[in-house]
Amino acid sequence: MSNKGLFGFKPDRSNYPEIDKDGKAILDLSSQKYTKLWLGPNHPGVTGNMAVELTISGDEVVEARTHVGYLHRGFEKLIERRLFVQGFPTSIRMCVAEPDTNEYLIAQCTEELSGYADKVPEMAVWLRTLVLELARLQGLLRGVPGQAGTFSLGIGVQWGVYLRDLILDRFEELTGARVYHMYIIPGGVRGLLPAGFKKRLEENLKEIDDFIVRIHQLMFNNSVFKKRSVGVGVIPKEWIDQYGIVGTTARASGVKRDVRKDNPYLVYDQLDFDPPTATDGDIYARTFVRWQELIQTVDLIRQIMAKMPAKGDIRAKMPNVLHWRIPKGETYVRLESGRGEYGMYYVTDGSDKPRRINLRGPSYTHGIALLERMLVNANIADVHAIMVSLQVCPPEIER
Amino acid sequence: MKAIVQEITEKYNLQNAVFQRDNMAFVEVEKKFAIDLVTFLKDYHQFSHFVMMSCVDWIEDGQFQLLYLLHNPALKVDIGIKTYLNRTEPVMQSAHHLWKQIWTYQREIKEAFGIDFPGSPNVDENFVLEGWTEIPHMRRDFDTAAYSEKTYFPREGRFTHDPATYMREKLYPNQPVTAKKNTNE
Amino acid sequence: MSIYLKLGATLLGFLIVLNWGMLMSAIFRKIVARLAGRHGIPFYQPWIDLLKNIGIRTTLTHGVMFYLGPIFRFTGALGMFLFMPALFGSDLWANFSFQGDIVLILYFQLFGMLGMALGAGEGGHPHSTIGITRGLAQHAAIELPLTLGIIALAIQYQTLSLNEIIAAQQGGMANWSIFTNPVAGAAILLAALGAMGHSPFNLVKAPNEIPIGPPTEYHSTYLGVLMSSGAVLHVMEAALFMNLLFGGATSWPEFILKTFLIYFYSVFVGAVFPRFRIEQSVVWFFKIPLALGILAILLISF
Amino acid sequence: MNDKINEMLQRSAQNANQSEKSFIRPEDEEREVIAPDGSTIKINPIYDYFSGKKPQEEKPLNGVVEKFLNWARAESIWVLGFGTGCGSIEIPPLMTPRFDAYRFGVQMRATPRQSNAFIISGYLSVKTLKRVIRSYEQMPSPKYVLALGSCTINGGMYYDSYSTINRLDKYIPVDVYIAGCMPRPEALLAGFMKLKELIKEGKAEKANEYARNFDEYKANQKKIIKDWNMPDYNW
Repeated sequence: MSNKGLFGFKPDRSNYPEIDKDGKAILDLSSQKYTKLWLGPNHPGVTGNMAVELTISGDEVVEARTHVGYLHRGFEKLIERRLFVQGFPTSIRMCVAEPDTNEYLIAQCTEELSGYADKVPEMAVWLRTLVLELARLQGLLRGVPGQAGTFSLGIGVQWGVYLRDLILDRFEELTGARVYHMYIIPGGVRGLLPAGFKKRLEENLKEIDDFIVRIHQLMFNNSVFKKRSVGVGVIPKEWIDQYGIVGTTARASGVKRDVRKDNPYLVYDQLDFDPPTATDGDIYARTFVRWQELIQTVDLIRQIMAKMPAKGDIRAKMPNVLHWRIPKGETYVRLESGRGEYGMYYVTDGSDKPRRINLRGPSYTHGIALLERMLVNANIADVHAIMVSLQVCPPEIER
Repeated sequence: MKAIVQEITEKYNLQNAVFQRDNMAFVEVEKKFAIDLVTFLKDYHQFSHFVMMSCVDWIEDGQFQLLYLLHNPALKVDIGIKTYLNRTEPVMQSAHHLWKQIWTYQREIKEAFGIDFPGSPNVDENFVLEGWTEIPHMRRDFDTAAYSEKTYFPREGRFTHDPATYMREKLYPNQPVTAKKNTNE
Repeated sequence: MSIYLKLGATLLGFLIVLNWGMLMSAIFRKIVARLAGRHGIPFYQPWIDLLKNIGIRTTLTHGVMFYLGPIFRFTGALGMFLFMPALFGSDLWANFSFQGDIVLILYFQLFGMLGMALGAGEGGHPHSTIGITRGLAQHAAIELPLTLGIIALAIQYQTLSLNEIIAAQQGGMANWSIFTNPVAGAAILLAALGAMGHSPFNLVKAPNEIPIGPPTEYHSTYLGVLMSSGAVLHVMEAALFMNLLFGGATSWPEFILKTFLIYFYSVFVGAVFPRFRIEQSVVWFFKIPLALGILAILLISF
Repeated sequence: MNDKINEMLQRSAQNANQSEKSFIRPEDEEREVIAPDGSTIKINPIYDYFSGKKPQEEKPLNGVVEKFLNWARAESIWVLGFGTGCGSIEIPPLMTPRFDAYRFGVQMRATPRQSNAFIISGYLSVKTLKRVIRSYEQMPSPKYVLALGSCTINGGMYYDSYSTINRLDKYIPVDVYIAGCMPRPEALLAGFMKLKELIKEGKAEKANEYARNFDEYKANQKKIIKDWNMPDYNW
């Protein structure tokens, strides 16, 4: 609770609820001291189709359990019975918030295991980087003002979603699709930049520059927003390794984790950037880090557009995809999505279908173990804010 | 990286250490030493970031393969520790005490493959499915297409082409069928 | 003047206020939409929504109190209207204002809320119950500075009749209470932010965590009654502050202009602020507005 | 190797037949309880929770009145804010400056009691279907269902998935299908226009159809939803 001082009050919950000898809270529901409250799946306050089961005492949460599986489609099973190239359009639907990350992962995994990783042409690598950064940009345009949206400051969300639509227009121009692009394919990418793309993208980026300034005035100087977010949902630095926290969430707690810097992939080693960090680890810090990352992403897109070669091959010569067999092997490929480290474990057994793929999304740890821990002693009013600040995306938890 | 793999190879008598990339290795370890090795790497070599835990069903060998993937943020290297379980009675030592998110993975693997992790919190609860009566759904011998056909009222008139045959018929109707082998091999 | 003429005028006035309240809620949503860069709903949307709600075929009930909740709410709105002098100087539109009507109006303001609490409580949904707890807690915090400010004005003008308070403010803007007693005015206007129920004080029906709040279970005609009483309540609260602080209104256009401005003062504050948590909003009301209210009483008494 | 797999397949099929387990918790079982006044009453919680009782058909009113109400219903569509699948990513663009469905009287509501339209935004896993049915049954009549994406029509690319249903219209009646994977916001707007047309013509009476064919729908639902338990509450 952020308000202390003359009128501030902080309830003493150190012995409440009582803890038994195993360190678990004693929650006797029949005592009428506690109430069960279900948030979700039909609830505007959860990030997508998942449920949080809260045991509350007054306005405070004493125990939280997450329930997932409402979006389970069994991708990992379905891809096991599809050809490598058939599995590709299926797999990108695993996370709807930033679908291009899935495209890159599965393309990179198949290329690496079949020995084509070095044969992807340079132009294609640049285009892949561009697409991934555009995907991050559209995710952040929804996510940064979305944090204020959890406190019912809806204007920023409306502006952000509008600008996201503009970026989706550029995607449509480049790839022909709005949300699911299927642009990065094994061996390269599907197309070159259309004529005039650069100019139109630059126009959109200018609008986004303006938006970044406006959103700063709207959110980060807003007294009520500060009151709601400073000191709420704190992640101490020690938790980062214990809970496997990654991405902006880890960076906001002062641990600099960014796959783009740590294990550079694509052309990130040729780009000039420094992932933003903060030390507080509360909702405000996380939102601020993401806002800075928004600036950085716009800058990265400009750098990519400037440094990208004008033309070149966009696809390596690949074997016939209908008869493509990949020798037995396994690999793990990771990238930095807008939410954090996003990786895929890919096993092949020499047949024409993958043996096993397993996606590791940041929400898998953020949305279950960490969320359950963070919601304890939170106010019900902050549950939604904490979930959004962890960027929990249920489809990547249950696939 | 090489030195670490060398050290654990000698210490745990490992076979088949594979360097997939310069900064990523996969090692195989006996089932009873797997958690020991994970703990050793965590405590002595700062592999403090637990990336993921996964399971592969090698039904033809009658084995499940468990994978613990660890990351060292300082050296920026990964080690994947693989271990094999018997497919008929899959039980594995729980590692939930090492990292706080592992119980989630164990709960999922319990549901998806039926591997038991005694002592892991909530391991018996449903993770993604509700009211599931078939065998664990990620096992290779569970046929999802047949189950779906049997259960979910497929719409009449929907059919699937085999892409290779379909393309040959559409694009090269007059060409004789020559069994062209995979160019990759 | 015959009582029938008076009753007819009151009914007509109520219809004017009801429709003006619906239009105001449409304009409110239009303005929020325009701030967001949208076109927004058509201005006649609230009437269609009302019709639609009345046309819903299924009507479920959870018990007698569930029925009575919206009726209490409507009674509260109607009561506020009946005892509020809508137009100053007009016998026809002064409604049933009399000595001491401020007390009744304040009572009716709370009356609808309490009725709603009973009705929604019988709905049995936890979101309703949480919403009610929050709403009543916040209302207690709002009432304190509001009542203190009003008492300060009552002491200043030595009357509890709204009509006399308005009469005392006639003759130019300089006579308005907001200028003659700015401290009480500030206390009342800050409390007004909460009374209007817009962000940052709308945690009662926060859609992000307890969707819709108290009316969670209300649907069809119940919801229609709630919607129309909400429209009347908004106008009447604006009219209360207009009468107390801004010299009342002598004609319908003036009434509409002044209530519009007072209402949209709270809308614009709400558009750019997120909402407080309940204990934060209670603490907020107990800080500045309450201090101002006490100061107003002290200034006026000594 | 294939023989081995086939053998295992057969064995698993046998196992599945044997293990018809019951998912009903003891407190939800049909039983007799003694009421506070001493009388014995029969209760069946699952039946009550999931409205095992057949809903009543509610006939439209006569002529002009119904036409007028239908016009009002068409111009004021309140959509339940339940994002059941990945199509829900296109709902924010629909409600924001670019497409702004508010212009057409489409608004989001957070509670099923106040909503008339249900957007099934894509694939439905069995676990979600249970919640969808419950929400659908809570909505007051007349109610409309818009089904998004090819996954609700024939399963789409999840036609062989063990977790998602193939045809939505076997479980709840659907008014408008919007094809695509995923449908664009323009397509959604077109779907809403189509729905308005249907309502104005008086053809959107699917709630009554659900009541009429209730037994059939329930049988289909019961075929795939085996665990009918409610989440536990204590209030």
